[in-house]
Amino acid sequence: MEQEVSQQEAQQERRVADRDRPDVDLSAYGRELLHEMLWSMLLSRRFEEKCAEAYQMGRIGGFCHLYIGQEAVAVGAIRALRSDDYVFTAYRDHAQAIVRGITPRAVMAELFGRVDGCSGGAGGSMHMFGADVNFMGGHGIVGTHLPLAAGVGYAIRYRGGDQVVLCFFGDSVVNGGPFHEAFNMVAKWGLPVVYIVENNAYGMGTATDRVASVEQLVTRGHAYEEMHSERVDGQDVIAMYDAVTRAADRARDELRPTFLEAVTYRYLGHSMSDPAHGTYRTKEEVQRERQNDPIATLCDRLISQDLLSQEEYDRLDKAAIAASEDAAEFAENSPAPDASAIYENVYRDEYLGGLDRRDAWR
Amino acid sequence: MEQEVSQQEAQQERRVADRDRPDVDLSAYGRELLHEMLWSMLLSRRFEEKCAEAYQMGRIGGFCHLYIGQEAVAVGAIRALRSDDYVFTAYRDHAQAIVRGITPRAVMAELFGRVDGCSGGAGGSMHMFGADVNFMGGHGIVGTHLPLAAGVGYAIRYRGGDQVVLCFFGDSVVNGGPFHEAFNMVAKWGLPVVYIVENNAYGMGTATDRVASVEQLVTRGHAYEEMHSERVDGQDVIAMYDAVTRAADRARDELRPTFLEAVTYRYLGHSMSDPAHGTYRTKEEVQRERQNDPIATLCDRLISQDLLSQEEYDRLDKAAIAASEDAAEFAENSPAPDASAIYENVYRDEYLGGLDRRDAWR
Amino acid sequence: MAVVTYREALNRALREEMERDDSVFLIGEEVGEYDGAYKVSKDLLDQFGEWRVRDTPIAENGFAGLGVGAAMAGLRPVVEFMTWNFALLAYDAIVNSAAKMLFMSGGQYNIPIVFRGPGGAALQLSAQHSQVPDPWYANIPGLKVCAPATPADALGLLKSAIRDADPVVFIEGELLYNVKGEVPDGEHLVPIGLADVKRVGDDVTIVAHSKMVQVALAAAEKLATDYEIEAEIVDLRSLRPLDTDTVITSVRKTNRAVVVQEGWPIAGIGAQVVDDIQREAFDDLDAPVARVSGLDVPMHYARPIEKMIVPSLDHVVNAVKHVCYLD
Amino acid sequence: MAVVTYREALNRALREEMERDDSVFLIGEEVGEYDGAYKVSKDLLDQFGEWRVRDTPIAENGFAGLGVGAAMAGLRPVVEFMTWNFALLAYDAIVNSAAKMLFMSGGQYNIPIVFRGPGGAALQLSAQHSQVPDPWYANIPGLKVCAPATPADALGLLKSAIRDADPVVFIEGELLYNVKGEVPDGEHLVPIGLADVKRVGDDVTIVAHSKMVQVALAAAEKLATDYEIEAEIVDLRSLRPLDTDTVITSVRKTNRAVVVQEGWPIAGIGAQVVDDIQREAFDDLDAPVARVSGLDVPMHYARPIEKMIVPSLDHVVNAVKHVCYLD
Ligand SMILES: Cc1ncc(C[n+]2csc(CCOP(=O)(O)OP(=O)(O)O)c2C)c(N)n1
Ligand SMILES: Cc1ncc(C[n+]2csc(CCOP(=O)(O)OP(=O)(O)O)c2C)c(N)n1
Ligand SMILES: [Mg+2]
Ligand SMILES: [Mg+2]
Repeated sequence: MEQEVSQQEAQQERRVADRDRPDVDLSAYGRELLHEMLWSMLLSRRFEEKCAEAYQMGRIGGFCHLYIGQEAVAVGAIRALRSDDYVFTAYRDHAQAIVRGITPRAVMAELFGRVDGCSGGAGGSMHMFGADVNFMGGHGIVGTHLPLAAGVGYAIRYRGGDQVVLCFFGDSVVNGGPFHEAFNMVAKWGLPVVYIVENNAYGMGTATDRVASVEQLVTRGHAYEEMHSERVDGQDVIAMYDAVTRAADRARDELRPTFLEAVTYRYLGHSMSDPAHGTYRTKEEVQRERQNDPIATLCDRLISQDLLSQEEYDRLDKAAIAASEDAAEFAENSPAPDASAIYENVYRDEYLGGLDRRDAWR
Repeated sequence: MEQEVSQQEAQQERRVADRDRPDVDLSAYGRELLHEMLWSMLLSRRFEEKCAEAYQMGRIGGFCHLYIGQEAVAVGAIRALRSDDYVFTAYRDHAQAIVRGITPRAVMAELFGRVDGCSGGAGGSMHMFGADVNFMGGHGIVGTHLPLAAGVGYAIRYRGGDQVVLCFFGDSVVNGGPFHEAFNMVAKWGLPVVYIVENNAYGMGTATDRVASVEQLVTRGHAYEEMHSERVDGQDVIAMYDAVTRAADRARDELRPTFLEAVTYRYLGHSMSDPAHGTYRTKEEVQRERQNDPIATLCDRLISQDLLSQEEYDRLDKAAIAASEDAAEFAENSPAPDASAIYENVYRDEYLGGLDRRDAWR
Repeated sequence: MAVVTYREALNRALREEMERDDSVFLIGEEVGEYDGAYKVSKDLLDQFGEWRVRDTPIAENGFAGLGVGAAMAGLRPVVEFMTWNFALLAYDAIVNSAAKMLFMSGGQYNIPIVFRGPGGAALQLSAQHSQVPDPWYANIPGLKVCAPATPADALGLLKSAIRDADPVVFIEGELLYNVKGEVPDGEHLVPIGLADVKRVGDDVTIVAHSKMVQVALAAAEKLATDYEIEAEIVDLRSLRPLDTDTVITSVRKTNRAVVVQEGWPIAGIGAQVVDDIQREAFDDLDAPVARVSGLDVPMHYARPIEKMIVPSLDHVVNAVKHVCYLD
Repeated sequence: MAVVTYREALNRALREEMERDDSVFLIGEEVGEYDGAYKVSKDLLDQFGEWRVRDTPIAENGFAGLGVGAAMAGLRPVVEFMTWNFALLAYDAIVNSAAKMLFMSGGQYNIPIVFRGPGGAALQLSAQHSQVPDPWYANIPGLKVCAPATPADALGLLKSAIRDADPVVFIEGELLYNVKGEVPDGEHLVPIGLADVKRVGDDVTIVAHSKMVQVALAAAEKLATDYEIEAEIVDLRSLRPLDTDTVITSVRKTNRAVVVQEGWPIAGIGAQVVDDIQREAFDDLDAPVARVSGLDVPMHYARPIEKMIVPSLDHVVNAVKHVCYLD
């Protein structure tokens, strides 16, 4: 066990040492975008703090996976997209949904299982969908949305469009078959997909390097020659933004897919029923990683470069808290679905004979 | 279409150009082993020519995939093993079975669906098994025997043994999930497995490079750092023997798995119902590849180095033909299974209530 | 009325729908250059080009999932599995992604996709290559499941499946591809979820689908000749939805039923048909419903054993005699 | 007799068998350091070390296949799926490799493996995480399938499954892990394929398994109190082999049957039980057999809707009233 702890420490060293955040001048990005990104991260953070509270109060059921600590990945990446691009992610999807443009109200109502939820209350935490902003879910079976993202890429090329598909997934995905099958097809057919592995160091209670036969996950990309592979500091929203901007251009202009490894960290437990630290990682490790907080870091950089004032920050933060409160209140007041929801979306087309023949006597 | 043909030609160039057969002195291998390997290749070839005949005469049913042209891969590899090692392969399995030590009679009887078949006539062409020589089949679903081979590797380490598992598979396997999942586990846990992809340029009617996003399949191995990956001339039985000898040592001594790409070629159609050439490859291509015949090449080298006489060769060849005839005659005279075979091997342990309750009235 | 093979009917369905709607495309192993392992997609690559007729790597879960994604983006993929035996690798993509997307997205993403390929035993393909997948998919809400027995139904159902807004599992008979039959000349659509009475009779109802309809038809001739029993044959055509009305109407008339399915007995589709009959026509039954299924074992390679495992004309005849108390 | 939870009973079964036979090992996601997602493997890593309690990557098809290979080499793997929903990715390894190996090798390689994990709906896990896999495996010859309802049966069946020479699919109830019950102190084995009468009664037979046994037991109390109906409850325990004898014996006595299953209706395991009853006890039935199943839809997230989808005490009561002509 001792040996394992020191192994984990070595891993952490590597993760942090790899980070490279030059003190570049951020003014070129423009205040608006920078504040936008800060706002999105803050909103995501505050929103999920509210989720945790609502979960404790029994308002949210089922599994509930929070994204706290990883906000820079979603925000940097999604902000680099066009509005007609597509976004896929796994079950840890609240932040992605909000950053992509689903309202906090609709996401919270979904978490509460109410009719105003972005999936009508049918999906819950793991299955956020937003067709109007091309937010393609919210998928629960590890790795299986990667081929789906490839399919949207296929549709784009099929129609000669120039959109891009962004697909987030967790580190454990790189050890599974769907990852490999999707990567091969995307690489071979030149599909405009940007895959981002969010290496948050753990798949549930399993340290990434306990189950992956590579030191750096980006190595996996080298098995697909037509694909560009790159490692990014996932705690640096600017680095994420840059990498995805380049990747999206590559996809649009050269029809060349990209694989990004975003090195990040999850502060809380795997889901709300899992403690933040305990059997598989130490409190110290979590504390150390928290010092590299993506929001605090951006905030510090912006303030030091005179791109943000403390007052502006406070205002944004208050607004984020208010938006989260508002979302929860909205969700609370949204009605639960009634029995008509049961058979509503099983099929879109006619289903001859009806679904409920065998249950009629109930 | 023209473009595709020239693409294929380029591929062939590459395949052949990669071959590197230095005119090394073979005497170090000893006449016995060299003749053994020549014999095994000849036996395999003649045996399968007999299979083709028997198939045409309706003696063999179902799918029947012949190995003609690829013999050096199986022979070189399997001869490098110890008798307590394990061998897995796919549905193109007659040669592997025979080379590993199942008698031609038992393999032919299996093809004829008779009780003396090595799988009691239940498996047929695709499912040869030989527990007494650790021949683990004969698997029909592309790629799915790779995890099985990993499992035997796991069992070896579990028990602290020093055997090795050899696992053959086709080029199309490298694009599928089971390949990736097996490689990751084998690499991560240091399982003593030697994986050999037989790159015979086609998966059915699909040229390898039409569906794999890498030029050389060996590249795929680089995604698994703990694994040794190497490309071998699969038409050179000596090169195969050497590579697998090294790989087996590596597995036994260093617990390090190996991935070998054996570059080879299938002369006949994918199965007996598929013509040798036609829609997906030209007659010329097949003829060109036939000039690089593994048996003829070894024969020439041995004769030129005075390690074999023409008479010896003729004697071996005649014996191979005779053994194949004998196998067919044996199979012909072996009885078909009777109705008792139906329920015999569904379970080994008791099955309470019996399997046939619902069919009893038949 | 032209007489064509089941294979040609499927090919025609694909061509007509691809001509009609350019969002329809075909992907799968060997569907392009090779014209399909069973030649169902003959000449389609030449006509439609590689983006609409796409040869895939051997990655069933991957390309099935790719189809689901393309459907989310509004295309209408037809995903060919070389046989349904290989689709076990894609079970997740079909059941967890295709079948649930509309529901779990609250109605936002319907999946207009067809998964198709041959099922059932062919000739001596042994254990891994002879399976009947019917119940594995019929069990799943969110899917529709078709299993046509004739060229006309193959044509009409495949066209309906391609036009359907929801995922359809389309199970062809591996031994039916060469079967010939009359097919209407013009546009021909068969609605998903309607059974078809393939033979009219008063004495017993035989319920079947796919290849077993052909077996039942042959058995009915023998029953008429040798035993003066006139069997009514209900071809289910769709396994989900199941057209229970047509089955019940027939059983109410004949008062006896035999349910024939090629697949394994336990929790097979035939068990569901029996459940429906006993629930809705209990008082009309003069005998318990009999089932004829493939034997409850993996498929054997040897031809004589294979023949004993797959339901045959004689088995159906025996079952009918049994429910008529003639055995 | 100790009173323990279903979870503890499973843990005890694993420990006892691993102590007894050093060829038994456990693999799966989070089974080691994390003690299992549902803590079924608590403390086993410490006791047995990492080769016998192996945390795997998320690669269900891969590690299930690895288990099959290890079994070919003579080990006795217990493969944990975190839930059966994820095993859809491993359907091929279970059905095409594990179930067929003995048969297609002509009896040379038996596969003594257990695939286990929780099935069924838990609380608001929605469409992809709430499925009942029973019929997908019960359909497959070569497999055995267990679904225990009580801690004692969980203990005794898992021990039997581990000792069995053939592949066993072991479906635990995700909502049963905390259920408590008496468990014998010494060696306790329950044979695979024997049903158990969990409550004796003369008026109606309720056939159920897994979580639905608990629902049926509660319904039986209400039926006795409110309607003076004494229900006999047959807990199938194994879904393959099905203990049809015990079911028929009970129905012959009560003349009425209700079959309860959590999963989807079409071609569910309940359909098979109905088929068996009508075939073997047709003349004993005073009413058609009724089934209570989960509704034929993907699982909804919202708690009130989820409650309507999963079979409840009231549904069972209504079904019993129905077959007693009291509705
Ligand atoms: C195929 C499959 N296996 C197992 C699970 C259970 N599970 C859900 S999340 C998870 C860990 C995933 O970790 P990772 O991919 O690193 O993503 P993260 O949770 O860190 O975002 C597991 C094992 C699942 N949902 N799907
Ligand atoms: C999963 C799966 N998909 C499809 C098939 C049908 N099939 C059998 S062999 C084959 C081609 C395999 O090619 P390759 O791996 O290169 O091996 P080779 O036949 O050249 O030895 C295909 C598509 C199968 N058996 N399994
Ligand atoms: Mg992770
Ligand atoms: Mg090949």
